[in-house]
Amino acid sequence: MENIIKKDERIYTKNLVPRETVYNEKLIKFEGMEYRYWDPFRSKLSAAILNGLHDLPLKKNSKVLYLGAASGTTPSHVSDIVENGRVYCVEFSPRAIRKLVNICEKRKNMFPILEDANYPERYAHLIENVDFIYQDIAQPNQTEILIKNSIFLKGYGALCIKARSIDVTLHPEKIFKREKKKLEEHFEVLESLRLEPYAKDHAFFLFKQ
Amino acid sequence: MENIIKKDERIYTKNLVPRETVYNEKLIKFEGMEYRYWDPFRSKLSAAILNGLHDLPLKKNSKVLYLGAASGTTPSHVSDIVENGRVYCVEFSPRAIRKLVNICEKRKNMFPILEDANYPERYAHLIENVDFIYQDIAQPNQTEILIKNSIFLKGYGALCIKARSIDVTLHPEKIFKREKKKLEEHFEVLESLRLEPYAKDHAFFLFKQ
Amino acid sequence: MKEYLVFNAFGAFAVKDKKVLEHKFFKDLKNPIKEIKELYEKYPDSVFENREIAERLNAKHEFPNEGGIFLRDNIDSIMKLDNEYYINLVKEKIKKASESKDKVIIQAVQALEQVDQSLNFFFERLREWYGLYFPELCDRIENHAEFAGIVKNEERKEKSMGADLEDTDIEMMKSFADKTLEMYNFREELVRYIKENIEKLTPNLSNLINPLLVAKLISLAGSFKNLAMLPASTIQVLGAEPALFRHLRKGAKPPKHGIIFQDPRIHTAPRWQRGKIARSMASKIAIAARLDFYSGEFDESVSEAFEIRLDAIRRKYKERPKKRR
Amino acid sequence: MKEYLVFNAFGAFAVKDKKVLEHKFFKDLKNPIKEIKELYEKYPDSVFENREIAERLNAKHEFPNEGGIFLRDNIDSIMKLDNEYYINLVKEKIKKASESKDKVIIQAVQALEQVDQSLNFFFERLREWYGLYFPELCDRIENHAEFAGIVKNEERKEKSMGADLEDTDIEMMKSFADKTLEMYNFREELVRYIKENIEKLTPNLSNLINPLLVAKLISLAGSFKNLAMLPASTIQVLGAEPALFRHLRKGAKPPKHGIIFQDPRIHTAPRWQRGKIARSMASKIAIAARLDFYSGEFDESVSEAFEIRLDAIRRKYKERPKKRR
Repeated sequence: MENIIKKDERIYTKNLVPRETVYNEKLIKFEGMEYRYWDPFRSKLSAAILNGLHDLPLKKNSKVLYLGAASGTTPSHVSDIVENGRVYCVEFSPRAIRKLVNICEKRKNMFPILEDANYPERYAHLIENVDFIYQDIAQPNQTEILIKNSIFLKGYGALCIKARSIDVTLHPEKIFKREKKKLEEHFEVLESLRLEPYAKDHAFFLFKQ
Repeated sequence: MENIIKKDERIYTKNLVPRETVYNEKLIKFEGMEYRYWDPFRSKLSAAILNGLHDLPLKKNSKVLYLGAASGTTPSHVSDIVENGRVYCVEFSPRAIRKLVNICEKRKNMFPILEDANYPERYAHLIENVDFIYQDIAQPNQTEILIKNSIFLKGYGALCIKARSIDVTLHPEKIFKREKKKLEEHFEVLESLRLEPYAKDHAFFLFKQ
Repeated sequence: MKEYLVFNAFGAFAVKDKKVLEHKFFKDLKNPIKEIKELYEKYPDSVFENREIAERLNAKHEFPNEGGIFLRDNIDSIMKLDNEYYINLVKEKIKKASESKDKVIIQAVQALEQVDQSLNFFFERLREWYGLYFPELCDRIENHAEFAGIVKNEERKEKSMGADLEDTDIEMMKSFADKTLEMYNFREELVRYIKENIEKLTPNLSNLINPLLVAKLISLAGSFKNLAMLPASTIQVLGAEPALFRHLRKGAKPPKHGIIFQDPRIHTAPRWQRGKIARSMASKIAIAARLDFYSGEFDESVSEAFEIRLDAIRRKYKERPKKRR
Repeated sequence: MKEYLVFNAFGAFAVKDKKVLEHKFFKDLKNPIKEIKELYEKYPDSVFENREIAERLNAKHEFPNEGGIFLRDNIDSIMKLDNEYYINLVKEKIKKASESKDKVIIQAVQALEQVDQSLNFFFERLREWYGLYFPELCDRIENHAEFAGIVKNEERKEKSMGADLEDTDIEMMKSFADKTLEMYNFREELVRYIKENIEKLTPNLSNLINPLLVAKLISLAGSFKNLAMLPASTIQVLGAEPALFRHLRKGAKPPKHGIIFQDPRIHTAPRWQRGKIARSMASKIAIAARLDFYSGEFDESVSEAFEIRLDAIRRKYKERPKKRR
């Protein structure tokens, strides 16, 4: 995994904007470079890596479509990783995106888009085809949203499922199975993980087109 | 029965105010006297007599307490019968009593009282003790109202029960039984009749103190 | 042996041991308390049958009691009863009841006027408010209640020029539409209630003009009695007070009609007939009001006479009068 | 082979057979339609990906289409992308969203004012109306909502001086009480909604004064933007227009405070401090409004500065000033 280091059971990403933090995370030096602590309780992608994700197919020049960018915590680490690539950050909430915009102003490889990921047509003209889609939108139809957006994908993707957002009445394991099945109709699912203890009743899938 | 005649299965009362009708009823001459047709479809007392009431203990000088006088149809016939007596007509509805008052203006033995028969105390000072109580108030507690008013009674009475006013959910026969039982706790019930075909689901009781 | 103080419609009686000790007939039958008091002062231990009077005099009370029973058993030997008093008593009670009835109706009419005014404001506000989200609907639906019903129940389905608002914004508009509609339904209920009651209270007036208009006239007059006492000329301009003041103070044209202008037989008539129709209607209203208030008897002929007069006016003044030079 | 007309944020491209036939970069990024139209006139058979533009130009539409896919596959070879445009686009959208937000809040505030006025009328009317039946209750219960709740739910139990009315009369009053209470509950809901939304929209203003007062100021100013542009002196008298006109026309005393007088720190202050407090509050409102409108960042110091100034005024002008002779 490029631009990621692991030390004492913790992971860090190489800071794209030295001396700047995004969410007051700790900065460390390693082999002359500055790294940002990647908090698994704040970022599900970090939790997935710590829980044993074998491969994260992000390279230094990857193009990423990030759906559900929220206030930008995880996207900032993705931005560290893809360094010379681009992260298109789609977020629908004007409130959440304010903070994201501030981060984008410092990170030139992050492109904020205030749109509803349910309607890819509305931002098709703002993005390019990408190597990786990351999706973390706490919506009942989140898997369907991912599938809709796969028209922009040539490569891999990750989906983070929150059981409670999809159906509070069903057992999480059942939901994960059902959503995985949906994924498998369109992609090849490479890895499936649970995110405990960092996030309760969350599943994480890595897939390939 | 004084002042009542029966001709061709019809009954008539001797008109106290000759040449005047009360409800456009037919007037006939009999042995030099004028009589008013007593319509059993308009008056339950007439229906009771036609249905075989053996005795109507009203005399030419009886004092009557009539509860539920309404617009005065039946009271006018009682007024014919008790000629030299008095009929105290208690009625609670200002609308119904307007017509009654017009009748009283011509029949000097009728005394209108605009009061609620539930509260005998309110008109105790307006009446005297009576030989007969007639009660026909379509209220769920009509038997109780009669019993309350029996403090004014020294003699006989009649109660006309409308099943639907007391309890629409019970079978009329059950209601009549129950109400008769209540009556028997205070009076001796002399006669019990049904008023079909003149009035549906009505019972008529003649009782003695 | 207890003493009892009982009374009937005509006098008060001190009774003891089945004998009348003393009695006082009422001088003013409408105001019997004087004689009752005098007798009570002489027999301060006596027990009353009537709770209301007993409470007023702070006296003992028992119902029924021996004194009352004695009196009710011996009326004939004490006095000759006359039903005229009873008839008058009932008539007065009816009048008093209908007097408070007109007060209740006046309150209802004034509530109706405030509800109407509020509904107007609310419906207009709802249009402007929801118009931010779905302006096309405002143009398409003219009826206020229908518009509110759509806001309450439907989603914006088509593409609209309106702003994309948050769900909570839309929810609030829907809630406002809902409350406004409930107020609107209450208004209908209130109108029905006023009409039914005014028809009972004023059969003749309600036969002549719309019962709701009768209710408004009574409200403007202050009471049913007041209306029955007003001259026709005042009834004609009742509710036109602002115009009347202008007339009196500044010599402007006198108003030809007040609230009775709301009757379609006036306001849909040609301009030159209106004054004549209003004058005739006002005079018939005055007659019907007196009839309703004083007798309560229904008399079709008042309304018929107006219709005949109306026909005559329409025929006689069919053409627009020529202006005088 | 179909022709496609696709565009991104920076230019329009006519694409056919995985080749760009022609392209036009936008001169004004905010207004790309000109170049798109020009290109479309040259390639009138081309298929658009964007539905909105396709409908506007009455053109063919297909999403996604080969042209779009080609463009999204080859951005890097066509141009250098810059995230600054994206950032501005988002900022503009946020501003536009918050602009329509203030419009929605203004409608809600005006609805609130009408609901408040109606409720006042309704509660007063209910008292007068029910007072015919049970006048003692009117004297005993002062709180309007409590009074209406009792009318709605309870029976008159004790002996009352009020008139004996028919059941239908009482039912109508109860129904009116019920509808009025529902409107009252809606009012509470509406206040909560306005407060929550105004706190989001104007964190600094809402920290300085009551959010409901912020909403009323915005409503009086006409928009959030207008409020942010008003000088403090105008904010101080906003809502006092009638008094201001009197001042300008007749030389009456100028008004010291408009609607901000509703802030208890002004209206509970001694008379001689009010003008000073109002002036200081208005100037802080002007600062907070600009902060909220232009940056949206929360800054505790505005409110703190006002509290310090307030303390100073209270200390310095503790005593009533002596009148000049």
